[in-house]
Amino acid sequence: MAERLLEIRDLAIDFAHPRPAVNGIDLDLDRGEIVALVGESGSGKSMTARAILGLLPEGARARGSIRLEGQEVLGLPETELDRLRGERVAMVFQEPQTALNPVRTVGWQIREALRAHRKVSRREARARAIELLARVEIPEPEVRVGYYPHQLSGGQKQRVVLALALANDPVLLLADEPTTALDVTVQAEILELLRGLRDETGAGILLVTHNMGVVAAVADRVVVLKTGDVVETAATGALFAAPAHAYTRQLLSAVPRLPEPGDPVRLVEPVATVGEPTLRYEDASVVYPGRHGQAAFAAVDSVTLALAPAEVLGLVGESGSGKTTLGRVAAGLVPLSTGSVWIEGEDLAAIGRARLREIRRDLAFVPQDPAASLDPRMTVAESIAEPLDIHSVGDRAARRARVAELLEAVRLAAEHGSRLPHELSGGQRQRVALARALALRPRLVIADEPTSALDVSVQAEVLALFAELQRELGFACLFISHDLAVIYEVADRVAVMRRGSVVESGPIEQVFANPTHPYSRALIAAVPEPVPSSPAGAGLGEMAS
Amino acid sequence: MSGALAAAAAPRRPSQARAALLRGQGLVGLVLVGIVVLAGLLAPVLAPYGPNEQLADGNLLESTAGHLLGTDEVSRDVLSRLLYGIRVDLLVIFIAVPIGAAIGSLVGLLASTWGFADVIAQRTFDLILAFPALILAITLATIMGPGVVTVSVVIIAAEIPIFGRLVRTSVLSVRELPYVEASTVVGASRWWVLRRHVLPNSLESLTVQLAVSMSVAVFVEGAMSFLGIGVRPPTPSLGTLINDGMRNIYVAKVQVVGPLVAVVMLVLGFLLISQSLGKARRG
Amino acid sequence: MRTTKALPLALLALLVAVAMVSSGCGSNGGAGAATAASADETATAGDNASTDAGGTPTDGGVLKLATSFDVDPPTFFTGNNAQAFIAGSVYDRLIDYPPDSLEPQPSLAKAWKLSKDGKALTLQLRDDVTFHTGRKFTSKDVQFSIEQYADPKRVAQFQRTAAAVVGFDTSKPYEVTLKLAHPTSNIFDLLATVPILDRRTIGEFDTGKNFVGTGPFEFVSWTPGSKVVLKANKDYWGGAPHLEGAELEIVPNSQTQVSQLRAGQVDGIYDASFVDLQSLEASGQFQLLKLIGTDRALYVGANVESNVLKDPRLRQAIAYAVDRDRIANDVFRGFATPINLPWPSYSPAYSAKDNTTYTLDTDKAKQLVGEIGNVPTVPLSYVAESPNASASAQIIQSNLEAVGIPVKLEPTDVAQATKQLIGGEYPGLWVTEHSFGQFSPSTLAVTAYPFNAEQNASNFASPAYEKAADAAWESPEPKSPAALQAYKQINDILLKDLFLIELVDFDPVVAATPDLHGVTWTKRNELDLANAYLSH
Amino acid sequence: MVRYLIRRLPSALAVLALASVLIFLLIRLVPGDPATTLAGPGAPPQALAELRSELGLEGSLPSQYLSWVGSVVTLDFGRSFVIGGDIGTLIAEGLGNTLVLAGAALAIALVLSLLAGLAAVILDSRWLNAVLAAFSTAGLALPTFVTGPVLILVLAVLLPVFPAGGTPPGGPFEEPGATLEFLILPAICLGLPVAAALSRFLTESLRTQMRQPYVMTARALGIPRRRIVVTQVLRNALPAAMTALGIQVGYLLGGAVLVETIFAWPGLGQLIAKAIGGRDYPLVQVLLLLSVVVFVAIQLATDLIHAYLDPRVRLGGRSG
Repeated sequence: MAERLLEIRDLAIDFAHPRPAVNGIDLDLDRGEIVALVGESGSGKSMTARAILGLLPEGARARGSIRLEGQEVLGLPETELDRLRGERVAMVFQEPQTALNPVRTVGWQIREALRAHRKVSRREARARAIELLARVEIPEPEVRVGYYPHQLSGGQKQRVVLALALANDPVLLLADEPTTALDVTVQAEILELLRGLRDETGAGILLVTHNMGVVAAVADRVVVLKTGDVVETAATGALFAAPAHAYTRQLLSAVPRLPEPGDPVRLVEPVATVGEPTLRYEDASVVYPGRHGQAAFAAVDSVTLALAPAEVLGLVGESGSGKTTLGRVAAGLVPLSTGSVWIEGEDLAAIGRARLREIRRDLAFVPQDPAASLDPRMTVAESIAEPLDIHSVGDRAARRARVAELLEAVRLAAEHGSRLPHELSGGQRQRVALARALALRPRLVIADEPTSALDVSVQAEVLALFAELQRELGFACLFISHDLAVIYEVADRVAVMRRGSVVESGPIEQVFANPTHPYSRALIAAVPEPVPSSPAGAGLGEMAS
Repeated sequence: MSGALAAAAAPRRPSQARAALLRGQGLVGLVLVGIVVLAGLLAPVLAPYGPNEQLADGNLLESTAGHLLGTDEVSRDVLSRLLYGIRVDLLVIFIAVPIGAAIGSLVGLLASTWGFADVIAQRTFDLILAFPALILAITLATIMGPGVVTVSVVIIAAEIPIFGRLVRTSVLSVRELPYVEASTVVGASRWWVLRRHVLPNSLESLTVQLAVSMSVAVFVEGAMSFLGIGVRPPTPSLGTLINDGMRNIYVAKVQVVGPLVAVVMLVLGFLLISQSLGKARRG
Repeated sequence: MRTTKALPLALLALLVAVAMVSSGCGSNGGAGAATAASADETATAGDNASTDAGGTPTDGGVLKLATSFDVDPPTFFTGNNAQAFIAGSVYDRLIDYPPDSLEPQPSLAKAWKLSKDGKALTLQLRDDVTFHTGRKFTSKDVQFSIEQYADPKRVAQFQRTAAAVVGFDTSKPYEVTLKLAHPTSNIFDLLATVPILDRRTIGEFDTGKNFVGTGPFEFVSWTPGSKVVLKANKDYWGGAPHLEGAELEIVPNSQTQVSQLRAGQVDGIYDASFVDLQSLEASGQFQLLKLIGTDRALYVGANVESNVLKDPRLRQAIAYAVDRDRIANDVFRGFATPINLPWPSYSPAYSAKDNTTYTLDTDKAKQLVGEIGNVPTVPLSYVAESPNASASAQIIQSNLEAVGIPVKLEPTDVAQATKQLIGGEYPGLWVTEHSFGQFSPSTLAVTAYPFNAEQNASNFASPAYEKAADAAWESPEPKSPAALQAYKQINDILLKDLFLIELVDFDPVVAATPDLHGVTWTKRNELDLANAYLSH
Repeated sequence: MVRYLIRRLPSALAVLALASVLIFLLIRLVPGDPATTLAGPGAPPQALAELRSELGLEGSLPSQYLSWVGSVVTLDFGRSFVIGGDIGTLIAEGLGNTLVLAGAALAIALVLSLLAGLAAVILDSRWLNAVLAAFSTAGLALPTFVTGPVLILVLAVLLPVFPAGGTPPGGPFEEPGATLEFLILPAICLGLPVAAALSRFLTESLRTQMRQPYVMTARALGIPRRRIVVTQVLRNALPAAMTALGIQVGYLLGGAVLVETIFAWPGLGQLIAKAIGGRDYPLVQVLLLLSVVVFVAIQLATDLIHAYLDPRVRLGGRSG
């Protein structure tokens, strides 16, 4: 018989701006229960969580009712809220890099959290801090308690954030995208930890996430939000098995998936390997010299890799694996320390600047961040036409025609051409970036995480578009991503990178079905599948790091 | 949601900056500066007398109908001197500062493209910045002798490192922006990147700095004239007029009011303009 | 025989002094006697300004004065305000002049006698005088002090006169005979100027560590850029001073001096501008001590070698064109009087008639300019740091342009002005101040650089002028008929050749609280505080 | 920390070396021969030669430079020709006074800007923000050479609360009470623009810090807002504020020239104005170099304090 912890009725949040955040949400959460609040950007899921703590941004106003253990918390004065925050309800935030105070030690921050609610001596606080750090499985807590945040890894930081949240034994934990910024292997560990804590303390957890895999891995129940409205509430198993609402179905289908054992192997047309590869790395290394007593650091370490014409090579790895650097090497943005990189049979280091420009005509680059992928001062049409302008392709009319053609190719209306980037959505901007990359009909496209900042449904559309264009235009592509499922969706071959080296490469179906390197295996295993595991989600977690 | 936030944070078009100047703080600044500039430009029309015309009405008069701001020691109309005096400051503001800014920007550009030039430019900037502006002013005045030219040289010298550093930093940071890299990868030349991306991007921070520098220029002219190493009599300038007015403060209080108000209007105006531009830039 | 090597140094110091004060109330007069200012003198400065010890003097208190100048030991004898502050109170001189005459009065010398040939001067010295160190003052100290003064290393203004003293007889402790190279009419100017130094402590004098004299106050300390502190010499031969001590604050900004005086922070200030003096006077809360007898004069110099100015008619036109009254009223706020010749009324060379030869006469000036024809632009140089020179130059410019002489103002700094003055390098006209009119007339012709017959800033050379100057200097008695004849010649040349055109004469003014009484001064505006006291 | 210092030192030394060359050359760029100017045009040749050798104007330029640097490094500055006295003594006295004045101005600026910044962030009231913005704008828009005389006029002459200028009778170090009285107006005059600039910077960076996620973390833990501001936000804003402060301290040196002249405060600013006015070249050289040394030292010091305050810089990269 579960005890009702949180009861949200008819919650609506208004901004002074025209955008309504939340329209009337109902949500219940019991002690010991993990409820996932799922939705895409702008669905209001974060605002809902923040409303529980009274931490809405300036100008936002909440109406309705939020009852915590039967007590109405909406509209409590600030001092009352301060008593509630951290003590009964705690929150874990998305970005562990910035969620901690950079100039205070971990121990200090925990002490401050304790002091907010009770008198503690320095010694008691330290003891409690060490206990908490041990509880969130930070090794050597006696040492780490004196560390500053920057001395910890991303995963450890998130554990510290968790420790802070647990400091005063709250009954309700709000976790706002707690693993989004983390690598998959770390994500798996944190999710495991969350579940363990729930089991241990019996606290309720409201998990705010956009990731269906995460939902499947840990949640007991799911609440699906779409632009401020609850579209579906169901037990996790039921939801995944039989999504009732069309939006939920769409959301689920948009999630890129890895092959299940027994799935039909994805059909990859064999790529012709005759002639020069479009891109070839020969024992390529990028070493950043050690400065001021720090050791030299090899971002890319002796990589040998080839990309055939019209082939899509997925480059996958966790943060710091060197995959982005390798992409920038091919684009000529980063010089090699040793080894060589060849484009269509020419050594980039050996040719002159003029030849390099010519080669670059056949090259394109799609950057990651949609906010920075376009010059904010140039209209969409100007941005797309820029490569044509650079190489003075055709006359003005011809260029205009080409821009129209490209807009159409990336499924944008002609009137988008006169817009400025900030007037577009993230997905639209990445499409413009794609159109711009394709303007000169390149033979090689380097795409660095082109979809990782997008919502799943948008990502699905962009990926589909990309695949279609690639088939149509037949360019070779180096596709860089941390997301194995995305790679699986678009790539013909895959190379797995770790600490600057390629640990495994091969045709996609081979690597995903039978990874030979232990790291590839761990990486693939850590991906939370958007399929609910058995009630406790067994099978997740144990892995080498 | 993150996308929407990112969009809001993205820099706007220059027209945004133009709009910022036409409302609120920016408008007040523009009006303040505009009045003084106009008064200076229209001095020959507005001034009741010549700037150096010695009148028979008596000296060190307080405000009268004929002489709103009184007369000075040698019976010149202070209002007329003020109007003409503004012109010297306009020269400093709108010629010396832009020259310094242009030289500094060019050096900064050069430094950002050529490693060797960078080392030299950086050290030179450090060197100039290591002298407090007023001490630099005194030093240069010793070598060159006082005068408008010296004031201008001091301002130019002081602005070079400021703009040099600004341009250098902004070129280097703009060059690393993803969309600039994307242009480079498809074969854009340095010149192209500079013209199409770097300059438009740096323009806003340069305008903000330009406004700040212009207010500083008014200060420098005033301080130098106050110390006797600035504009030389009989040429009126805001600094010399304040100096004269302060000297006669017990006798003709009204004398100092005009130049003081003009200086404060200019400094405040440019300050408000730079603030509003800065705000528009940050979005 | 006439070497002028040391003079430029003196001039430099003088010019620096002039230009640095915003009021131009510089220092540097000659020697003079210190008697109380009489009632009618102070009347010009406001009737509450009497510094006469009218009531009963109050003992005690420390007098605080302020000036822009700082002590500079190497040029101590140039006597800027700060140096004069020390010189007037720490040291005594052999004789004193009253402010309005050139009759020597006893001081350390009780009596004196000039030999028939005018080449030996015997002085009887006081035998009751000791230095602040306790040592007795004797004839040897006289010799030492005059020799120090004559040393070209020390920038002193009467150096040429001091150098004319070629021998000393110090065989008796309280009598000294000075042997002169030739009869020297201004020998008493020298004696009224040379401070009697303690020869034992001259090393400390050189570094500014200590100034030891026989005067009414003892030196306590000098903090460069900040202040000079003196305390009363209780054993002063003339009787212990009323004040306990005197301090001089060094305040570079003359406006700040005025503020400090108004705020009651100091009792007197040297460098108030004439405008401020006027308003201080008008407030009725302050007295102005017009240092009568320490005259300074503002003049326009002309480089007679310059193409335009070599025509005496043009110089005459200028003399007629300048509006001396306006300068006296507008710039000097009534503290100055128009002049044509450098002499004050008590000078033997003074002539009331000659002094009004040139007054404002625009028509005459225009007529002279018309005779010359087309006059090219004349440069007019002045030290920009000096508000008086600056304002006067602008008035002169407007005056000259009114009669058809185009003028271009050339503001310079002090160093440049000094160089131009000494080298005779002014491109055309210049405006500045000179002193020395208050001494024996020959002093001006041999000591004041602009007047020096042998070589001057105007590059004016005339055998007649040279002869007249020599005659004036070498006559043993300043008022002898021969001397008077020489003065007449000098005046005629000055008025005819007009290589410098005198404008106005004024006395420097110290503004002080009305509580200050009994202050006197020498002709070199060294305040004598021996009888000064503060009433409260 | 030491490693950080070692890293910063070469560029600081390079600036010093370049500045010393520049200053050395500047003096020689002045039109006319310094010895002739100092001795006066009529000086005998022998005296001139002596002066030249004392000024270090003999020999080739490089050897002149080396001997000058050598004597400066050994703190043998020589004597001042125009002002008189030993340069070392002059500078020591001036430096003491300037440090007292600049220190007081800095203290005023720090207190005012801290108060303004904290009040703006903690109270966050609309009218208070407007008042503070007006204050800082006025502080930035009013030139020192106007505020000085106006302060004197109002607070020393019309209402004789404070002395109009000068130093206390026993010098600035004798009697703290009296010193304070004399110090307050010049310190306000010098400190006001710095206070305005600094408070503007501090408020802005405090506001930026308030938007940082760690503030949200702390608030979600129930730590009161005021406490977060004082113990966390301020601490984070300080390193950047230190750098801004360093630049402002540089301005203090320049501003001292004006303020010391207006308030008759016998410091280095007055000394340098006097030295240049009197063409006292040996003194000018040393003073210019000193101002650069002080400026560079301040930059270095603020960098070090910045490093000390920011553990990311202090401890270097991650060690765990």
